[in-house]
Amino acid sequence: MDAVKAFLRHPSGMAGFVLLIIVLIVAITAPVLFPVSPWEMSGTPFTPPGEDGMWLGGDTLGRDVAAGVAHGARVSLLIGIASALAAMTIGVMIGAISGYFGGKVDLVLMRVTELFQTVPAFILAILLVATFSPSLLTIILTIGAVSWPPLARLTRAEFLRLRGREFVEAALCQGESTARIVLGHILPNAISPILVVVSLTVATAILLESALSFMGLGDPNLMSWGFMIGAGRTVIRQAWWMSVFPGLAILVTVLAINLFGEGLSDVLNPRVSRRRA
Amino acid sequence: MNRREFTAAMLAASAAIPLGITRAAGQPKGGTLNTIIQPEPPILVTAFNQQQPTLTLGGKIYESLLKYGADLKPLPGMAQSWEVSPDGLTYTFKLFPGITFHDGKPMTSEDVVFSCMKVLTETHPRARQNFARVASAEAPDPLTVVFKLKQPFAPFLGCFDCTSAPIVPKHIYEGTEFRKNPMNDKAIGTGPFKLKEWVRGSHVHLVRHDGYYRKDQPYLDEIIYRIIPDSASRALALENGTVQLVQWSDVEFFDVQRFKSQKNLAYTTKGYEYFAPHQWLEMNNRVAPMNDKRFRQAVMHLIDRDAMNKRVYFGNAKVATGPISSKTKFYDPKVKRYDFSVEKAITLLDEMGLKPGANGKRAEIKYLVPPYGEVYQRAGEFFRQSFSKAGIDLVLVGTDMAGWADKVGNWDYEMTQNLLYQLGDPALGVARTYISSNIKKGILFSNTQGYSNPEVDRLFEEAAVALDEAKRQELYSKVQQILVEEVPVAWTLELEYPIIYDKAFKEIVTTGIGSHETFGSVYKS
Amino acid sequence: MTGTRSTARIGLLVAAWIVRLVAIILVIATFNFVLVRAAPGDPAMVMAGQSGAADPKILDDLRKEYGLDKPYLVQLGTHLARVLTLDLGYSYRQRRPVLDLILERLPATLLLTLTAFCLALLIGTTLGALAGLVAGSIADTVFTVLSLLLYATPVFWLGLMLVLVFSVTLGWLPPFGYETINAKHTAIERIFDIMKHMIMPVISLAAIYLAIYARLMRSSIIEVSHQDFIKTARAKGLARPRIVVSHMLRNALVPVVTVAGMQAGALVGGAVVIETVFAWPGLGRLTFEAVLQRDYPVLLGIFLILSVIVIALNLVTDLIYRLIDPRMTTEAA
Amino acid sequence: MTNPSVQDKASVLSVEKLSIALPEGGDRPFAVEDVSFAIGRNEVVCLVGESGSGKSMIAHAILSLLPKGVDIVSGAVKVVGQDTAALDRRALRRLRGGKAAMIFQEPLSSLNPLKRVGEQIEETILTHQQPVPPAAAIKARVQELLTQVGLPNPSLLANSYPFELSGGQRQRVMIAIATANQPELLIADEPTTALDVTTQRQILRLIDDLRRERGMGVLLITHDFGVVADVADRVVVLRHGKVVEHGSVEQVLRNPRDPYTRELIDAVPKAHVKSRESASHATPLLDVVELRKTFRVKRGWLQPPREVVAADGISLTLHQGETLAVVGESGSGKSTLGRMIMRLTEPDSGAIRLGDQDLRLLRGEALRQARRGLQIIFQDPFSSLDPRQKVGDAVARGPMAYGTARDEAMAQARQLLARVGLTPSAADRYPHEFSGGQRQRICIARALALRPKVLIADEAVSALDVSVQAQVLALLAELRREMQLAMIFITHDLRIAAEIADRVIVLQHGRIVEEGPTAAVFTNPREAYTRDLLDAIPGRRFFDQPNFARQREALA
Repeated sequence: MDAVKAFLRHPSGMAGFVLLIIVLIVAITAPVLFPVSPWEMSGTPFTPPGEDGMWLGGDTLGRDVAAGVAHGARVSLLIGIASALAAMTIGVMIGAISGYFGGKVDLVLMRVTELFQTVPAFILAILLVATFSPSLLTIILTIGAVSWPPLARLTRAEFLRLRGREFVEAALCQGESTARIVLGHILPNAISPILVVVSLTVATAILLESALSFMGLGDPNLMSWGFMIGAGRTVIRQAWWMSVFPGLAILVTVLAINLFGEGLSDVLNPRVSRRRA
Repeated sequence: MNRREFTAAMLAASAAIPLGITRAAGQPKGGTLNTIIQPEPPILVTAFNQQQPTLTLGGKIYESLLKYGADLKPLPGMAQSWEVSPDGLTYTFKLFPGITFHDGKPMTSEDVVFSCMKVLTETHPRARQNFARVASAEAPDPLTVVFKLKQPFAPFLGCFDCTSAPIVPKHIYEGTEFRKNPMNDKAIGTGPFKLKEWVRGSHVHLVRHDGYYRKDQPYLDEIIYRIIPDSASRALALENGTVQLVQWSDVEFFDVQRFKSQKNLAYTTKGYEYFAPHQWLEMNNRVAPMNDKRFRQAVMHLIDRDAMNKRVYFGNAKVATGPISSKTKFYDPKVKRYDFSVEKAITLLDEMGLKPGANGKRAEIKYLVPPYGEVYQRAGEFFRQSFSKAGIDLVLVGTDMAGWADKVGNWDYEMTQNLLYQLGDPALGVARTYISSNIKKGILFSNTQGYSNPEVDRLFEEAAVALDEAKRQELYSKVQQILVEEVPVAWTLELEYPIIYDKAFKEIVTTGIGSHETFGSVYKS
Repeated sequence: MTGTRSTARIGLLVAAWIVRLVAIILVIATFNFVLVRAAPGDPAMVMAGQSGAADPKILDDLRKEYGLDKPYLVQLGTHLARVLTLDLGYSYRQRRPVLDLILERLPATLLLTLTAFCLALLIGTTLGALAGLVAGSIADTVFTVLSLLLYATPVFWLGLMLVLVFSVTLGWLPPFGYETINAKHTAIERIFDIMKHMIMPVISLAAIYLAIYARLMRSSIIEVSHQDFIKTARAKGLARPRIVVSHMLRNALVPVVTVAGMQAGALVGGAVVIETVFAWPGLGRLTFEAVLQRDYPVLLGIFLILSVIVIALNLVTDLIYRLIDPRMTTEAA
Repeated sequence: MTNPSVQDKASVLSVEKLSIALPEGGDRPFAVEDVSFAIGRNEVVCLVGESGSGKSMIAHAILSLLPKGVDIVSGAVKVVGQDTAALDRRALRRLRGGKAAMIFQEPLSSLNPLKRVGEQIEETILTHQQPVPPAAAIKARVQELLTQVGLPNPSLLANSYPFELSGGQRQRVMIAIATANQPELLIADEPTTALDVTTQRQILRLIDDLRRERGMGVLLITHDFGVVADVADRVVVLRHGKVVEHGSVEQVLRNPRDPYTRELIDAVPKAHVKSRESASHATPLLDVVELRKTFRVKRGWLQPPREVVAADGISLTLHQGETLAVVGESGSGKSTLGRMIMRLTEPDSGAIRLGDQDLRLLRGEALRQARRGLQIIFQDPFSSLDPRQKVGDAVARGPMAYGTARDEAMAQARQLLARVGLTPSAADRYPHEFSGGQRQRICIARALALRPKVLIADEAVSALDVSVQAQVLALLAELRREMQLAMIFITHDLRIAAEIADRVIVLQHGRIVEEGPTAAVFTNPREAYTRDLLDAIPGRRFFDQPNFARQREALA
C-alpha cells in the first residue's frame, strides 16, 4: 500500500481526487438535492442566477440550470466511465494480441489502429452517432470506438516490453502455459500504466460527449452538460449562465480526472509518466 | 359577373394596389439591402428546389404570372390581366410586354407554357399536381397564355405565385436534362434582381436587372444574402446593423421581443398569409394507443398550448383551433375547443382503459424530434413534460433529416411534430394531410398519420371542384367540425414568423408571400 | 551522408508515403462506404423529401442517378474507381460536384487549422521550454496550473466564452464569419479584416493544443536536462544558454514533433466544432451539414480529403522529425 | 610521489577531507565522508570501489557537477591550485573542459545524439580558446585530435553522428573532446565498463599515451582491480564513502592492509586455470549441430533489411557434469546461442539434441515437457523476477506447471531457497526486498527447482559486484558438483571462464574460432583472436606473475 501513501503525499493528485469526490457526491445526491426532474419547467424563462430560488438561473423554458448541472454530472460520469471501459476492452484486447503474438497479426492490427488514429476521431464520432442515431448506448460505443487506439498502442508496447523481459522468458522455460504467462505475469505488470490511461480516457470521453451533445448529437432524453451548453449557445446574450455553469462543470470534472490520473501515473509508473504530455 | 366585367374588376383592383405598374417614379433609387439566408440553399433555381431559403432568394430572380395580396386575392405578376371562363375550365393570361430574361433574351408565352407543362411537371412536386389538372396549355401569341383544365378546380388561380410556378427560359432548358443543366449555376430568370456572385458558405450577391419590365424598378442596386448558420450571430448581425432585414426563423423567437422594441427596426408578422405555417403534434393513427380517438382527444387536453406559445415560441404564435389556419380562407372558429386540463385527459385515458402500470406509467411513446433546429427540440421537451403529468412517458428520439424523412414518410414512428404551409387555399394546403387518397407510403407531407374518413374525403373533394365560395365555405366548415372532433393530429399553434427590417427600407412587405416577393418595389429612403 | 544521398532518401520516403497514402485512401473509402450504407434512411427520400412533397418517380430517378439500385459491391467498385481518379462524386443535395464543394471550403479550413497548429506549436513549445528550464519555480507552477486548466476546457465552450467577453460584452471582435462581407476593402484592409475574424477561432482551436505541446515540451526539456550529454556539455565548460540552445532544445523537440503529428487528426476534428461556433465557412461546417442531411457523396469526399490532410500533416511532421533527428534518416519509416 | 600522504605542491588535483551529504531519506547521510587524496602531474590515480561506494560522487564533485540536492558539506577540492568552491560560475566554466576535463562511462549517451561529432569537438575549442581561432584552424585542430585518439579517416568521422560510430570510437571521441584544450587533469569515470575487453585495453592504452605525452594527471574511476593493476600509479579504495586504503599499486594490490581490500582483490577472478580432469562420457548429454541464425533488421520502406549473422554453423557437445564456457565479445552471438538452445530464439537451421530428442523439432506440449531438462539463468537479476510474484511462487511455479501439488512445490521451494543461501522465509517476500546477489540466488533456485539436466548461465554474474560475483560463482560450482549438472556458462569475462569451465568455446561473429579444454586454450591459444582476448584481460600479468612489477612503458 505504498502507492496509496505516495498518492496521499501527491498534492495535485490529491486535489484532483478531492474534486472528483465532490463531483461524484453531487452526481450521487442529485435526485436528493433536486428531487424535481431537471426537465421540469418550474420557473420563468431566463431567470437570472439567484432569483426565483434558482441559484444558477433558469433556462429558455424556465428549467433550473442548477438541477441540470447536478443531474448532468450523472450523465457525464456515466458516459465517461462507460466509454472509457469500452475503449479499454477494445484497446487492451487488440494491444495484447498484437504485442504478445507479434508478426503478421501485429502488423495487421497495428495498421488498423493507425487507420483509426489517422481519421479525425471527432468527425468519425459525429458520423457514427449520426449514422446509428444518438442514444446512450450508441454514444458510449461510439466514444469507445474512437478512443481505443492509444490504449491498444500502450498495451501493445507494454506487452512487447514485458514479453522480452527475462522473468517472462523464465516463466516460459519453467513450462508455464501461454494463458498463465499473459494473465499471471504480463497483464498484472502492464495494468498500472493501462489504468492510468483509462482514467485519462474518462476525461477525454467526457469532453467528446459534451462536444457531441453540443453539436446536437446527444441523447435527447439525457440532461448532459454538453447539451445544456448547446442549448445555451444561441441565448448567450440573454442568459450567459446557461452556458457558463455547465461549461465550468465540465472544466472542473475533466481537470479533476486529469489531476487524479496524473497523480496516479506519477505514483504507479514514473517511467511512463515522464514521457507523457 | 360576365367575363368582361370580371376582367375589368380585376384590372381596377390591380390599379388600386400600391405595387401596381401604374405607380410611377418618386422613390429614390440606389442602395444596398443586406439580409440573411438560412440555411444556405443548395441551388437558386426555384423550379428545382422549393425549400424556404431557395424560395426567398429565388423569389428575387424568378417571377411568375401572379402575386397574392394579404387577402390572398390574385394580383398582376408578369401577367397584366387574366380571365376565367364561366365554366371554370379555361384560364387566359395576358403578359406585360417587354419582359426579358437576365441574359437579355425576351420572355414570351412560349416560355410560360414550357415552364409550366414541361419543366415544373417534372421537377416541382406541388406544381406537378396542379398542372396535372390541365388538359392543354397554349401560346396563341407571344403575350397570351391559355390553360384548359380537365375539370373545374377552384384554387387554380392560386397556383401562380413565384414559388409555385416560376418561369424559366425555354431557350436554355429545352432538350436538356433540367436538373443537370450547367446554366443552373447562373440562375437566369426575369426577376428584378440577378445573380452576381455566390460565395458558398459566405454570401449570395444579387444586383439589379437593368432590363426589368416595370418602369424604374428595381429601386435598390443590390441585395446581399449572408449565410450565417449560427442564430446568435444572426441576431447580433441585425442588432449591429450588419443586416437590415430578417425573415422566417432567421432570428430565434426569444430574440423577437428584443427587436420589437428597437427603435430603428420595424416589426411585422404580415407577409406569411399565403403560407400560414400550421403546426401540430403528429400521431401515427395506426399504432396503439394513438389509434383511439379518446387518446388523441386526451392529448389535446394535455398540451397547454398557451404556455407552449409563451415558453417555446415566446408569444410568436396563435393557438390553433383546427386543421385550417385562421389566416386561410374558409377558416371556421365554431368548432369544439379543447381546454388545457390534465383531469379531463386522465378521465379520457381511464375511460379507454389506459391505466397506470406498476411503475405509474400509462404508456411509453417514442417521439421523433424533427431535426430542424432548437425550437423543435424545445417543443419536444415541452411535450414530454406535459405528457408526464398524465403518466405518459415520451421518449425523445434524435435523428437526422434523412432519418426523420424516412421514418415519417414510411409511417415508422409513433409521434413527431410537423409544420405545413396552407398555401392560400384548403384544397392546396390542407386537404393533403387528411384525405385517404393521399396516404402514400414513402412520401413526406402527405397523410402520413394514416387518418381515413370517407366523409372527410368526400367533403374535401366536393369543396375543391365547387366554384361557389359560399358552397365551399359550407363544406369546409363541416369538415373542420369532423376533424376537430376526431383529432387526426393535435394542432398546436399557428406560427407567426416575423419580418424585422430597418425602417429606412420601405415596401418590404407588400403581398401575402412577404419575403419571397421580388422586392422590385423596395426602396431605401 | 552526402547531399544527394539524403535527397534520394527523402525522395524515396515521399514515394513510400504516396504508396501508403493511396492504400489508406482506398481503405478509408471502403470503410466510409460500408459505414454510410449501414445507416438507416434512404438518401433518395431525403433529397426528394426536402422538396416539399416527394413522389415515387423522383425517388426512382434519384436512385438511378446515384446507382442506389445496383448491388452494394458494384456501388463500391464504382466508388473506389472514381476516388482513384479524384472524382469524389456529385452531391445531389447541393447539386454540385463534391470536389468543388470541398475545394471551395478547404482554404478557410486550412487557414484556420494551420494557423492554429503553427501558433500552438510555436507558443506551446516556447512556453513549455521556459517552464521546463525553471521547473519547480513559481512561474513553472503558474504555467502548469494554466496549462492544466486549458487542457480541461471544452474547445467549443472556450469559443463561446471568448464570444461572450470579446464580442457581446466588449464588442471588440466580430463574433462570427470569415470577413466583413461587401466591405469593399483594399487588399491590405481585407487581410487585416480576415485576421480580425480569425483571432477568436484560432485561439479557441489552438488553446488545447498549445497546452498539450507546452506540457510535453516541459517534461521533454526536464528529461533531456537529466541526460548524460548535458553533463558532458557542462563538463566541457559550456555556458547555460549555449547548453540550452545547442544541446537541449533540439533533443527536447523530438517527442513534441512526434506527438504534434499524431494530434493533426484531432486538430482537424476540433475545427468542426469551432467552425460551427464561429460560423467559419470551412470544411468542418460542411461536414456537419452533410451529416445532418446524410449527403453521402459529400461525406465520403470530406472524409477522404480530411484523411489526406491529416496524412500530409503527418508527412510534414515526419520530415521535420527526420530533419531534427539524423538517426531517423537511416532507420525505419 | 611515493608518499601519498604528502600534499604535493605541484599536484593537479587535491581533495582534502571532502564530505558530500546525500539528501534526506537516502540510505546513509553522507555519500562521501572525509576523503583526501591528491594527483600529481603525469600520475594515474585509481579510485576503486564497489557500486554505491561513492566513487562517482567524488568525480562529479571535482568539477562541481553534483546533482541537485547533493552538496559538499565540508572539505575542499583544489584543481590546479584553484579551490573550486571559491570559483564563480565563469571561472568554473573556464576550468571545466579547460584545465580539467572529464569522460564518462556510457559514451553513447554522453554524446549529443543530434550533433555531428566534429561540431561537438569544435564547441569545446570555441568555448575555451580566446581569441577564437579562425574556422580553418579549428577544423584542422579537430582533425588533429581525431587522429591523435587513433580514429581512422578523421574528416569523414567529424561529419558523422554518434549513432554511426562503434562504442570504442565514441569513447575515443569523448577523449578527443576532453583533451581538446590540453587539460592538466583528466577525470575518467568508469570509461571502459561498457566496452569489450579488447576495446577496453585500447582505450586504456590511449589514455595512458595521452597522459604521458602531455603530463596530465589522470583520475580513473573503476570497479575492476585488473584495470587498476594495469594502469594506476596509486590506488584509493573506497567503501561506503570512506577511504579504506590508499597507497601505491604494488603496496595495495600485493599487500593489502585492510581486510575489505583483501577480500576484493581475492574475489577478482585471476584467470588461473585450475586443472580439472574432464569427465568424458561416450554419449553427450546435449548435442548441438550446425546451428544457424541470421537476424534481419528492417530498415523501413524499400530498403533491404540489414543482416546480422548471429550463428554461422555452431556445433557443440556437452556431457553430464561438464561446464562449458562460451566466450566472446559483444555481438559474437554467444547469448543468441544460449537462447537458441532454450528455444527462446528460433534457429534458422540445425539440430539441438537433448537425450534422444531434437528440441528444434518440438512444438507445443512436447516442447514444454522437453524444456524441463534445460533451464537458464539470465544476466539481469532485476528483470528476471516478476516484481508482482512472491519469491516462493516464482520458485514453485515451475514444478507446479508440471503437476507437482502446490504444498509440495512450496516446501521444495523453501528447501531450495535455503540451499542457495537464503532464509526459507524469503519465500513469502517480494523480489524488490532483495539485493542483486540475493536475487540471482533466487533465480538459481528457480532454475534448479525443475531438476534440469543442463543449466545455461547467460552472463549470470556480470551485473554483480566483484565480491558478490565470487560468492555466486562458488555457489554455482558447488551446485554443479552436487547435482552433476551440465552447464553452459556464457560470459564475456575470460577470467570467469577460466575459473569455472572445463572446456571453452571462443565465438566471433557467430562462428567458433577456437574450442578446447580450458587449460589448453588459455595457456596455448591457437588463434590470434583468442590471443588478443587473453592479452586484453585486465591485470592478467600482474596477477599471474607474483613478481611482475608493472612497467608502464610496457603498455606502449
